[in-house]
Amino acid sequence: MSTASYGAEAKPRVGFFTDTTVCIGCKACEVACKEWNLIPSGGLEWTGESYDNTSQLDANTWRHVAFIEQPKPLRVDADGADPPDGQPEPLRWLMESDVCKHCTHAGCLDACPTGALFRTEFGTVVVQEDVCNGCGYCVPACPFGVIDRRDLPRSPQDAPLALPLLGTKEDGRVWKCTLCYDRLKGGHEPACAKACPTDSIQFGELDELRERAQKRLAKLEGEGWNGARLYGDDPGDGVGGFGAFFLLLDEPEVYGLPPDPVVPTRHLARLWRTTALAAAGLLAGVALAFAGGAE
Amino acid sequence: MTTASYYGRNIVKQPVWKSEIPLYFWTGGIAGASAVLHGLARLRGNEALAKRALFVGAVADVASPLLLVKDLGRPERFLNMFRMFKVTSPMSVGSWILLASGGASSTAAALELLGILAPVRRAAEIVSFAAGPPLATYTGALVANTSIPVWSEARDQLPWLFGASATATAGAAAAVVTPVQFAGPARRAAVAGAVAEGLVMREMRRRLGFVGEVYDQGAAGRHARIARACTTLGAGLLALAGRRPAPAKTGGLLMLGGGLALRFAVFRAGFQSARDPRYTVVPQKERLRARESG
Amino acid sequence: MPGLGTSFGRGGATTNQQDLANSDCIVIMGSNMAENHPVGFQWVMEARERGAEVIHVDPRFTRTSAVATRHVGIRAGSDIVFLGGIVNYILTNEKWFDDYVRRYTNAPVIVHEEFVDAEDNGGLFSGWDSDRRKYDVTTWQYAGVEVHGAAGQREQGFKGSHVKGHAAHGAHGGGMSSGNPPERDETLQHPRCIFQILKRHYARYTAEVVAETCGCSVAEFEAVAETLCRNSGRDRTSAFAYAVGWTQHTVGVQYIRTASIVQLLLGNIGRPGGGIMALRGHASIQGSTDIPTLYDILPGYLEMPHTERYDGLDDYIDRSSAERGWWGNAGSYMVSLLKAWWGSAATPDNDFAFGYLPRIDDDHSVYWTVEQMLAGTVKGYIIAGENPAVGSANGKAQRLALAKLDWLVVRDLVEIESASFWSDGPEIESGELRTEEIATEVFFLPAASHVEKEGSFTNTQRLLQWHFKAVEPKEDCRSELWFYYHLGRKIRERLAGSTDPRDRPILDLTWEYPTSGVLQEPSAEAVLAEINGSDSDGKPLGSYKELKPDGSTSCGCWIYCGVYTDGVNQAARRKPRWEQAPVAPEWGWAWPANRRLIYNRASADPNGKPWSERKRYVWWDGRKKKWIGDDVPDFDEQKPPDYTPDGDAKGPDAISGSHPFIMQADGLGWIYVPQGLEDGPLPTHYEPHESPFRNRLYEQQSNPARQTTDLAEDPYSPPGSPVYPYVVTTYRLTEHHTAGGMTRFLDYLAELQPAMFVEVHPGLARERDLRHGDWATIVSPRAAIEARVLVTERMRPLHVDGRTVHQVGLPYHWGTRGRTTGDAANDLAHMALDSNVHIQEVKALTCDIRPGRRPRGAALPKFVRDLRERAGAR
Amino acid sequence: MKALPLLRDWPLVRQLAEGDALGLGKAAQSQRSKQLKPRIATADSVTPSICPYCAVGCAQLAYVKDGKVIQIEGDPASPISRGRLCPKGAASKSLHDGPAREYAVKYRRPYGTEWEDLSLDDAMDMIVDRIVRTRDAHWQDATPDGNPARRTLAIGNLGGATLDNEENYLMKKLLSALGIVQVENQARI
Repeated sequence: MSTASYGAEAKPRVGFFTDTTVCIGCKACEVACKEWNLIPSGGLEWTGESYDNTSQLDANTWRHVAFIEQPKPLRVDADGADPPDGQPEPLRWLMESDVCKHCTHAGCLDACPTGALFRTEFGTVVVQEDVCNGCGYCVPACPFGVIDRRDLPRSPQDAPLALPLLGTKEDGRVWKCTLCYDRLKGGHEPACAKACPTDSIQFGELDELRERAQKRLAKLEGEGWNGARLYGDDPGDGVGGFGAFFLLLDEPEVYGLPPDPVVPTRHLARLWRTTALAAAGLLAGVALAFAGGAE
Repeated sequence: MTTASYYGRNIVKQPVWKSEIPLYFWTGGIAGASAVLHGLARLRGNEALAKRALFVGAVADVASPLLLVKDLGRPERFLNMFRMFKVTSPMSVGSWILLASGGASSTAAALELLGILAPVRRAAEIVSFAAGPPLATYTGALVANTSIPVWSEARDQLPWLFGASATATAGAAAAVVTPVQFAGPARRAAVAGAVAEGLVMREMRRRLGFVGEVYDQGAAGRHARIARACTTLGAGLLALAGRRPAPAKTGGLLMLGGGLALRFAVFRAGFQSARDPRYTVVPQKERLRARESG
Repeated sequence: MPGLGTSFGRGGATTNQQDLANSDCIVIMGSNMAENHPVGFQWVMEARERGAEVIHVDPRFTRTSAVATRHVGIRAGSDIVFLGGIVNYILTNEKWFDDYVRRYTNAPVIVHEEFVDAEDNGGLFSGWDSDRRKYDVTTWQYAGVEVHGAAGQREQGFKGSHVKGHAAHGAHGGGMSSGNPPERDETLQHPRCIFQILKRHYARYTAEVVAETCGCSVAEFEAVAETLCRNSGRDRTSAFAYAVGWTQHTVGVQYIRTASIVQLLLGNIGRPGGGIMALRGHASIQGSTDIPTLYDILPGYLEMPHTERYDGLDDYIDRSSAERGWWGNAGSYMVSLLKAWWGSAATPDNDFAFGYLPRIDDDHSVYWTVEQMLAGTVKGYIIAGENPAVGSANGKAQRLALAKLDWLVVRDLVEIESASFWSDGPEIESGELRTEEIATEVFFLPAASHVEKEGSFTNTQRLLQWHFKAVEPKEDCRSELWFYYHLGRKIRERLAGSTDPRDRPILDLTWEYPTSGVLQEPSAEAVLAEINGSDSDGKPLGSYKELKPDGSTSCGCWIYCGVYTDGVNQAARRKPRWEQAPVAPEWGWAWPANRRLIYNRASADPNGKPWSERKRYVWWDGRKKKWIGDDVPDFDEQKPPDYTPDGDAKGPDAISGSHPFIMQADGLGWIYVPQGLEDGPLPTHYEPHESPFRNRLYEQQSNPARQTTDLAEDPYSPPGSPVYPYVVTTYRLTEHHTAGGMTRFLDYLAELQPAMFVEVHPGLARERDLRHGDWATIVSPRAAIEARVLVTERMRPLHVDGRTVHQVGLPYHWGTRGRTTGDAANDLAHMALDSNVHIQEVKALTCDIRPGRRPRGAALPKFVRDLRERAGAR
Repeated sequence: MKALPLLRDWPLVRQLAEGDALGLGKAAQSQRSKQLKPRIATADSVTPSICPYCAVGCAQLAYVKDGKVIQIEGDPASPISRGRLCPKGAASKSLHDGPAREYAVKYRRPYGTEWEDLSLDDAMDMIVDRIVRTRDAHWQDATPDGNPARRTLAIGNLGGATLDNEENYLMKKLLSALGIVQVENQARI
């Protein structure tokens, strides 16, 4: 990833460090995000999945708080035993506010054919609603299943379609967290980070956040937090490190996150080679068909 | 196999594409391979075959963009496809290829019909000939360049699979519309394509391991079985009785159906593969374990 | 807030939310702070990050438990046993803060020789009158203190109070009757000294009894007690945080009292990182007690005059002021209030219009009012910003009562259930009410939102904060300020010229407030100025110390005097936190006198030195000859630590220089409360009004002084009834607010908790065949409601009296209207009340739970009735 | 000549011209994105407020444009909330302008089955009537046993916890002067 193309306009790369060990699952981030970005409300489906009724990140949910109830102790002492003092069977309730990872190498960004998705001067990945034509290629390209197409009935005041015959009745564009691009441009922190009551969502310059996260992890390990780990802080990972990374208390998949995400385009060169070979193969194959005579 | 997940919810999203897309994979394949068939036929003086391949390709080429635009969330913005050229995006590259191929083949076909501007037509034919093979194969790269396990893990086979199927269906199409005495190369191409397709498919399934099991399940399984049956039967007919019009037509049509079913099999497999978090988690965990163990 | 009021002198949180960050241990009990006060909870997390212990003692494992360092599950309604166990632990293990206890509390005081403790009397204190179900508190008094009025006349509670210092409401400092100072034993050895009585009273609250009654393990309990003691003392302080999980019980006030005793014994009051944080659920619930929308008090906790007492103002003042302590000036507060209300019409000759005040003689609380509605004696009702049809206990009784009214005015932002009960209430569906047979005339008036009006909220830490008007309210929307002002104006116009004496008070009322704009909105700031008070020249006063009993000053609420100092709206101050010290004295204005952490004299030792460097806050500066520190001293600034009043000193002068609790007549923290409470001087465990268990500590099952109704609409389940075998507790979720009027109608909040649900443990689910995600019916003697089943390990079963008891958890936000609708949990609740504050017991009831949806139509009341009859519930 | 600037605006051209060959960065940026500004930067005024939900007392800032509230968020200056809000506080703009908000007086006559329209003035006058009438009809100068009472027990008022101190003050003052004692609050503590 690079903001090089911005030259002097380039800003230090910013992002989120979401520390789940202080998350109280209040969902202020979800609401603050929707209020600021004027996102349509989701459905009213009660899932029974602990206190989570938004279920996942999608076109209308750019912050999602996951709730996991586990028969595990929150902390363990040195020899890994449960805390003493006759606590009943261990129980912990993990909460995590998920968000777009603003990857260093972003599958959605690479896949986008129109340039609707782009790398901003802040190093974040943003969809331009005035450009996106809803081809949907970014949706399966994202290793985290973040970006999604919004399917909403068009309202009367929407601009008439240029090609009514081919027109759809839906918004039809893709949406995801913009890391509040407009707020950043105005020097304000993203709505979710600003609202977060316990500072579980921390916004800042990525380098500084990564240092802070390392210190935090060391402290938690010292305090015996069970399963504390950083997720997405490593620039060497399959997406070149996340712009929005996390401190988790269990395996990523427990939170619905991929354990080893890789940006699809990491294999692109090889893929293009294969495609070229296949094309050549096709040519050769048909040529052979003529070898047996032209008629 | 039980793996941890978040209430069994999918990690990667299922595509939002509808059936226009597999349909396009099919038409695009036919268009691309037909251009090649047409070009070589021209070179070898098989005018009957050349003409027909040209028209088949042109029709497929014209149908393709319509299908793609139809599937857009904002069709009125289809021109944004040409806002940039992005090598990182098979869809961007593909759009330009399709533009070239479609433009060229339809021009060539039109001039062929009118019988005018031979030099221009020839130039157009060359362009469409050149654009044909990539058009027929890039769609494999398109689906492989995603996070859908059953697609991305097959990145070494999908372009071949689509190329082979393109050859098979283009050959079949030509075999259907061309008098049998001129359709030899088309039949041979079709049969060769079918054989290749079968081999690639087997290889792909072998490489995919348990991730590939979706090709035996649900809609993907059904389409895969239909594809195999139709293609095998059709190819058989063409190979053994292709010199007689009726079997030739039947075989060709069967193979066209088989090719279409194959695209739907691959397409549906992607959805099923995305839906179950196991296909995302297990391979990634194995990858991690492998890395840790050195 | 009698719990805090009688113990320390003021009915407000002793500390502020930010100060929790200075705690070494925070015990959250009777509160789900992380869910219901998320932003305040940031300070608890800050403390945890600094290494503090965060202990959550609660029937449920909540979002608070999830981030606490320890959660202990106890049975709803057993908190006094747990806290009493801690008192016992402190005393038997000699963990109390000796200097603090001896010098700052009434532990050494000797009690009346006829006092009989509940320990020796089956759970009843001496003075119980079983006919009137009330206590005669004569024998609770200090020895050597002459009791005012004959014992026979001495009554508390519904019949108002003879007891000095507003003991009836007890929301603040206890007074002390005239006579000799009480006898003391500084060695704490005298058998009748409070310290010894305390020891005996809690001797039976052993760890084993706690475990068996509360359902936790002995180890869990001892870990909490040990942690709390380890983090209290000279160098360390611990804080308690509670909310309605403590107050909403028939013995609620005594829950808070028990915590007060613990905090006094450990020396945690008046010190940074210590105290008791009362967490309120509404923007201005503290304010609506200070400037009361309560029947029995006037602004500033002055007592409402009573029909059977007070010949005149002097008598009222004599009876309601204490001779020692700040209540000695009650006369100045009362006269200044009367001047604020009746201005020039209030003269020395007419008792400053004291006679204009209406008088009370009974419980006139909200639940009593509902009973009167059902009886048909209350004809008209105005509801402003509340939703009793969903939010009050026994929703059916509430709605049936509304249906008996002649007229009803409802003011709210949206059409709440209390306004629409006649068209879509549950009783319409069940056929118990028919729309065309309901005579009630209903006026729905749309209210103004918080950004459409200006005014002050008093938050949970006694802090007044001003909110400004951003935009004009649309169409018919108006503020309550507009409504009550113009209502008064129109009534005065209507009655103008009346010669009927009953109309004098309204016609003589000072009711001239400047209005502005097309809407003629009255000036909130002008009202604030009147509340603050002014001298005879109309100059704003700076402090309640300036108030006079001669009519030369006026003041609408003496404890708020100073909020308009120098004519400047102090509540509107918003000096950024980064421009001032952590205590932030220039942000808003806190009563009293902008003190942020009250009783802070106690942060220094008797000689005025900080107990420790680590916990220094306010101390005596020998050179400057005054108290200084991080906060406004909650003490006479010039009074040296060694000051000792002479025998006949009165008012504030009678408080010694080493007695920090200046609102108390004796300046001491009250471990034992001789007067001011209806149900005992020491907290004692009683089972909830409805409980599956017998009281294992005393033969007295429930709080003897609790209030109950005789309403047919309010039947009760007998103790231990097998028909209602489960404990049910109600609560809030972060995503919603109280009765839902402010959240259920909002898309962004409704989608986060889109359905009424019931939380049960897998064990209970097996026992009752409940399936996760399906429906369940929860039934009490009053009602049956349905909810989606959420099976979770977080609802831990408890082992009580050798058997397993399951608790059923119900959020109470839902009603028949809004984006998300559902049955109202409060329909299940009864109207048995705490006798001190008449608050409902919705935190511990009994119920049964069954799979499937509830019956519809007429089958519903029949279903409820059949079970009730089987249980023999009246 | 007009075509040239257009050509220069074509991202494909900028891709090559501006050294963003992959077209992932600046070349892809649209004019709209380039000129994007936060909504609050366009506000005519910013009004300090306090959250109306619980009693934590979080400070809010209400951004106003053309007489409309366009955003409500936390005020970082507050020593209590430090600019943070819970989901309810974060939704308080929806509380203010949500679709369920009522703007007109509604009247239900005795035994009525529907709401009817009523002007605010008429409503106020009718309420005045009801209060005065009920008060007169159920007035007590003294209790049955002759003690002073000076009250009516036939009218009650419920509310306060969610209101401003000034509003509660006028409420208590007015109703006390009218002799109404049941001035009560559902959430008693």
